[in-house]
Amino acid sequence: MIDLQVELPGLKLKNPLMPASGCFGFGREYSKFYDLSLLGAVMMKAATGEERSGNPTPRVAETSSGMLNAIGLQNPGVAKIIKEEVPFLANYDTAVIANVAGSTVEEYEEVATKFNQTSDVHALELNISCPNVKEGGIQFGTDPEMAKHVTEKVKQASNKPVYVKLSPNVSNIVAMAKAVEEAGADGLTMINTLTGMQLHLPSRRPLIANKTGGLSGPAIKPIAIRMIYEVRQATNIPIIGMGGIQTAEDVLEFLLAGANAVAVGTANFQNPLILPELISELPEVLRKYGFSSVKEAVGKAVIE
Amino acid sequence: MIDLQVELPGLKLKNPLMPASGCFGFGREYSKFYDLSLLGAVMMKAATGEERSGNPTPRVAETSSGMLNAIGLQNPGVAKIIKEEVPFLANYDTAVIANVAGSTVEEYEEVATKFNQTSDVHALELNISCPNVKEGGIQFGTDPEMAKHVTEKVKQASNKPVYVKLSPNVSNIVAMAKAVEEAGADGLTMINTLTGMQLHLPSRRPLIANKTGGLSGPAIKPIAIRMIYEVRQATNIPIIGMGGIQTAEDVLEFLLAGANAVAVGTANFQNPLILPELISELPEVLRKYGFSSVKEAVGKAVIE
Amino acid sequence: MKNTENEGWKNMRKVKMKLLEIREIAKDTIEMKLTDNYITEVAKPGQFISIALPNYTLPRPISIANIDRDKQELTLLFKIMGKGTNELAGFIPGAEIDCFGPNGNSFPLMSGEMTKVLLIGGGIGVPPLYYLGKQLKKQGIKVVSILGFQSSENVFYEKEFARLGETFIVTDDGSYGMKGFVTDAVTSVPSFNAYYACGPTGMLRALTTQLHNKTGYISLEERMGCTVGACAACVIPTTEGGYKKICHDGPVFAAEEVIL
Amino acid sequence: MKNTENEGWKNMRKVKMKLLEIREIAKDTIEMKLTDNYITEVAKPGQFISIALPNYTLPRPISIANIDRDKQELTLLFKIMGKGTNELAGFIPGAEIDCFGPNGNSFPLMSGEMTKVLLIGGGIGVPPLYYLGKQLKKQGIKVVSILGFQSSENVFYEKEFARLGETFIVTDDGSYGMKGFVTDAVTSVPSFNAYYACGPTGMLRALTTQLHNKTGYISLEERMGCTVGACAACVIPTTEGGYKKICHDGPVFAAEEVIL
Ligand SMILES: Cc1cc2nc3c(=O)[nH]c(=O)nc-3n(C[C@H](O)[C@H](O)[C@H](O)COP(=O)(O)OP(=O)(O)OC[C@H]3O[C@@H](n4cnc5c(N)ncnc54)[C@H](O)[C@@H]3O)c2cc1C
Ligand SMILES: Cc1cc2nc3c(=O)[nH]c(=O)nc-3n(C[C@H](O)[C@H](O)[C@H](O)COP(=O)(O)OP(=O)(O)OC[C@H]3O[C@@H](n4cnc5c(N)ncnc54)[C@H](O)[C@@H]3O)c2cc1C
Ligand SMILES: Cc1cc2nc3c(=O)[nH]c(=O)nc-3n(C[C@H](O)[C@H](O)[C@H](O)COP(=O)(O)O)c2cc1C
Ligand SMILES: Cc1cc2nc3c(=O)[nH]c(=O)nc-3n(C[C@H](O)[C@H](O)[C@H](O)COP(=O)(O)O)c2cc1C
Ligand code: FES
Ligand code: FES
Repeated sequence: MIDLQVELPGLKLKNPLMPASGCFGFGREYSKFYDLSLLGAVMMKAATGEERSGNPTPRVAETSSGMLNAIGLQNPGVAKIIKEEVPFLANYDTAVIANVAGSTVEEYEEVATKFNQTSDVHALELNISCPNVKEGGIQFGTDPEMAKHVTEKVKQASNKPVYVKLSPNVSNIVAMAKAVEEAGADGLTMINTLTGMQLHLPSRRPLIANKTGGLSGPAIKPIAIRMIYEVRQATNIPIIGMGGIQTAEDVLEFLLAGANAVAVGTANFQNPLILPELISELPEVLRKYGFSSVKEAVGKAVIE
Repeated sequence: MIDLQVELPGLKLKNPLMPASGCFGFGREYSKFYDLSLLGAVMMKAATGEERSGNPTPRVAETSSGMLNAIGLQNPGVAKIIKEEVPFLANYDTAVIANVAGSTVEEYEEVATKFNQTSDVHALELNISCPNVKEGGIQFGTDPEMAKHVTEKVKQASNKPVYVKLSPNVSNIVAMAKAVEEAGADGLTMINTLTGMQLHLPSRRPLIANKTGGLSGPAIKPIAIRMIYEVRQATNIPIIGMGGIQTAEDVLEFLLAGANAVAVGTANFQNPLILPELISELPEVLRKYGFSSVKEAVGKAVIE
Repeated sequence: MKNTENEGWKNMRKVKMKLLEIREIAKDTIEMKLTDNYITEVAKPGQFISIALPNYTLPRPISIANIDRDKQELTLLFKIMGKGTNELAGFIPGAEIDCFGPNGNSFPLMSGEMTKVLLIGGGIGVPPLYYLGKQLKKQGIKVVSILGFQSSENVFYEKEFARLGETFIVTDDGSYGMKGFVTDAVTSVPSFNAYYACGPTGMLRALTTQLHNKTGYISLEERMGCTVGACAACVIPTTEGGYKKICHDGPVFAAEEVIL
Repeated sequence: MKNTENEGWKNMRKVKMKLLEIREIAKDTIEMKLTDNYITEVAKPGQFISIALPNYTLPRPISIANIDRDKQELTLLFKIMGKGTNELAGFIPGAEIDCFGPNGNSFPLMSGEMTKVLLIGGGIGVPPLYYLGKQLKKQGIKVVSILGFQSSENVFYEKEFARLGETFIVTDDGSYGMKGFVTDAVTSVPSFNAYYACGPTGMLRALTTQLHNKTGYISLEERMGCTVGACAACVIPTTEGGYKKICHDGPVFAAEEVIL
């Protein structure tokens, strides 16, 4: 028996697989395809203080082995999410991670404070890296001092474990990780999307109405693996890894690089059953490469 | 007649297409496939002060719509390049751009000084962004002050126009571009590769012996387009764009984003005739989207 | 009238469909017949399916153009627009295609309330109207169709629609049928209870303005990520304020419900 | 002896080859017959071709296993190792495959100097030796072959090599032929002028040590970028110091020339 369980701050996961924030809404749609209790956890779509309507359309574009998105944090606001979405997820036997977003430190604090009031949310994911909000979202994610500050404030505002989501659009990912570790982050989630752009030739305009969007999918996997590996060497807090995962072999690659658990985003779109499929395939892949549990594989890349 | 000519500092190009540095050696191999006089220019492989043997193998790995490389600046040294390679390229009616690399500012100056002595090199490409040399190569490319300093020194050491090659592994590409523009750079070439890693599951080791490598190919195209667009808005010097070009439509996309000319790297490997094919297809693509010359298309993205 | 009670997407499943026949029925326009025993059983007119092509990141949404339940046959009609549809057009009979669906809501049929309806399709917006028209006719409702195309070489399914009822073909350049736009032809249909339209946004905008005092349903398109309602890529602003998701709350909307 | 004068790669061209036949000749081992009028004309034993598969960034280097000049037929033998070879194995007769080559140098044939040679192949290193053996035999040179495989299910081309001369099959697990490694079998061949070997690096290292006082040529593999000598991905350190490019200066090297 291959042991898939993973224990992380605030999260007892039956397996290391979960949908990435923003790619799974609040679970309702994919619950038509399978029982969400199969999942290790669900990472909810970003929540802000008030309702947001997001960016104009088109909001997505396809790229080679990837996609761009600029949804722009469309969400009904934290209060409505707690009232209408969290109870839906509480019906399932899976951990719930709330993605906390905002334009100001105060807004982050407000959202975190609100989520603190429900026991059906098990951890917070601090989205300091969403590249699509003009009012400063990106700065939190690329300036270590600002990242530290917002992490400290959110830690104060909440008793829940805080996982900080790192942006890959930085010169030095290790500096970012260390800053938030120092600020008391309980864990890291990485990577968010890389900022990209695509032009539509007939109109000479960006394909994404917001001009730029975040690049996700298999195209960015080597960058995710590199960053997770670098951060694993330099910090001690757990990492939930993501960025281009498509196969159970990819999951193992993330574990070896140093991720304790993984999230799948873009791959849900092409295959709505990807998560249950990966969960059922992972034991065989672990066995094939000589592991008897997920825990055992974490950080086991041999690098001299 | 669609006009493909491009005039850039030191470079009168018959068309905007050239091979990217490191992907074309010094032209000898691809000269078996076609007449190099077809090319707008040739960007030579990186030159250092002395001969370098490069990194251990494997040096390349395939990724989704891309590849990683860590060649590690293997080259015969600037003197031998001037003696044996530049004269070979001088046989062809094409511009020659020398890629200047090094581990110290002095080495960059030395290489630039030597290339200054041959009239068969028409411009220098200052490779401050090669991510594969441990002795500082990457720092020059991610720290605006260091980039500025080395650019100034190389400008002093040489009469040839200097194009600085920017690394995409930075939080703020515009700051880098502005720093080297201030330092007197005549142009920019962008982007170099993004640092990535891939693990080989059976051995649990990195597929690239050097651990990490530079990610190139179509996977990175949206990042290249975004960075070129951002830099075009903020600087006035010309840009030679690169990163994932595979089709004549891609060439036009780079021109619209703000590139004055383009280079093709990785795509040579899958199709050794890619450059002549793109050169012959470009006029039709320009015509189709309403342009009568390359110049006319530069920076014509419509972005509000 | 709202269509939110109409939650066809609750039946979504991932399936493999087998390609039975493929042919070009007009310039760059492909008709595919596929077989599958699930979607042909549950899908309704106006729904679409998502096609997952190997080597692409995003699924391609394609409307259901017809279903033959007895034969478990589903028809898709699509135009070669880019890489994905080009690749799809190269599949050969026997190929298995990864799909999921049926996605989205469906056209409200309102049996009993109507005696005559107008179907208005523009270009590659025509396909979903065919299955709709068949269902309406089966219910004894009179169907009149106006189909607009760029040019004669683009015209398809004229005979099929003619079998459902009176059919007007309109081409932009007049090379076939009437010259002009579908909006011109609409004036020649004296009376009808409701209209159903699908086509380019410009056409739908003109139509809904022209027919603002009629009951109408329009089927919309937008670039999609998940195609199931999870990613909020494909939104459309509503007259009530806020956004609806085309893949999930649509693609069919009451004409007055959305802001085009 | 050096082989640098041997610049077969000067003839490289991009070509489309048409697949004639494809069959599995051993476990996960595919034989492909392709037709083309250029490469079959110029290629020599030991050279390889680069296969450009759609949707992959890098070409796949595959050795030329045989050429029938009259029929303009080229044979490749390859093992399904990963995504690319798996996809290639799914091609059907009639398919056109983008290739370029012939790449690299070739095995020196040294007619006149030799009367008997030993061919030593390990696993998927066997293919290039077949075309070589045929050419050597044609020149009246006696050919003895030692072919090593993991297990009986992996054995291929035994009959073909037997037609060239005495052939020993060795398997790691003894399930077919002799049990052991090719190095064990080498001791049973009393005398020969030279050996030619291709196989895993471990095997080549053992062999070149064992046969260090014999004239030997080995064909090497390495992960490649361009496959034409332009990118410096595929280097091997040489005994003289510095690196050589396997795709361009090799894949064939004199045994004493390179450091394995
Ligand atoms: C609900 C719905 C139903 C549709 N029904 C049909 C139909 O029955 N017949 C038909 O021919 N077409 C239909 N379309 C349009 C069809 O989805 C696109 O033409 C197709 O996705 C283009 O893919 P491509 O790979 O060829 O183009 P590319 O431009 O290479 O595609 C790149 C990306 O853009 C998306 N995209 C491109 N054009 C469109 C578009 N017009 N609408 C939405 N996404 C687009 C693709 O899905 C893909 O994600 C429908 C679209 C929607 C949203
Ligand atoms: C000169 C030369 C001749 C060869 N001749 C043959 C032959 O005749 N028959 C045969 O079965 N194999 C041969 N190989 C090995 C063959 O190229 C690889 O098995 C094949 O490229 C694997 O591709 P893949 O997509 O299936 O594997 P993947 O692992 O998916 O490939 C990923 C990348 O790694 C490269 N790669 C993987 N394994 C190897 C390898 N062993 N050597 C070099 N590159 C590799 C691929 O080319 C590709 O770039 C030869 C290799 C070289 C260098
Ligand atoms: C459509 C879309 C929406 C996303 N929205 C969010 C979000 O709201 N919050 C967040 O932290 N990350 C968001 N992301 C980033 C993903 O959670 C994930 O970090 C990234 O996509 C990389 O993983 P992938 O390659 O598996 O998609 C979004 C990604 C996509 C594709
Ligand atoms: C094998 C390889 C070697 C490279 N060597 C160099 C180099 O020596 N100097 C340099 O400035 N860039 C080098 N590059 C980067 C390319 O010049 C180019 O900037 C990058 O690959 C993006 O373009 P592409 O996607 O078209 O390959 C190399 C790239 C590859 C793939
Ligand atoms: S495409 Fe994801 S919500 Fe419609
Ligand atoms: S693979 Fe490029 S030099 Fe050999």
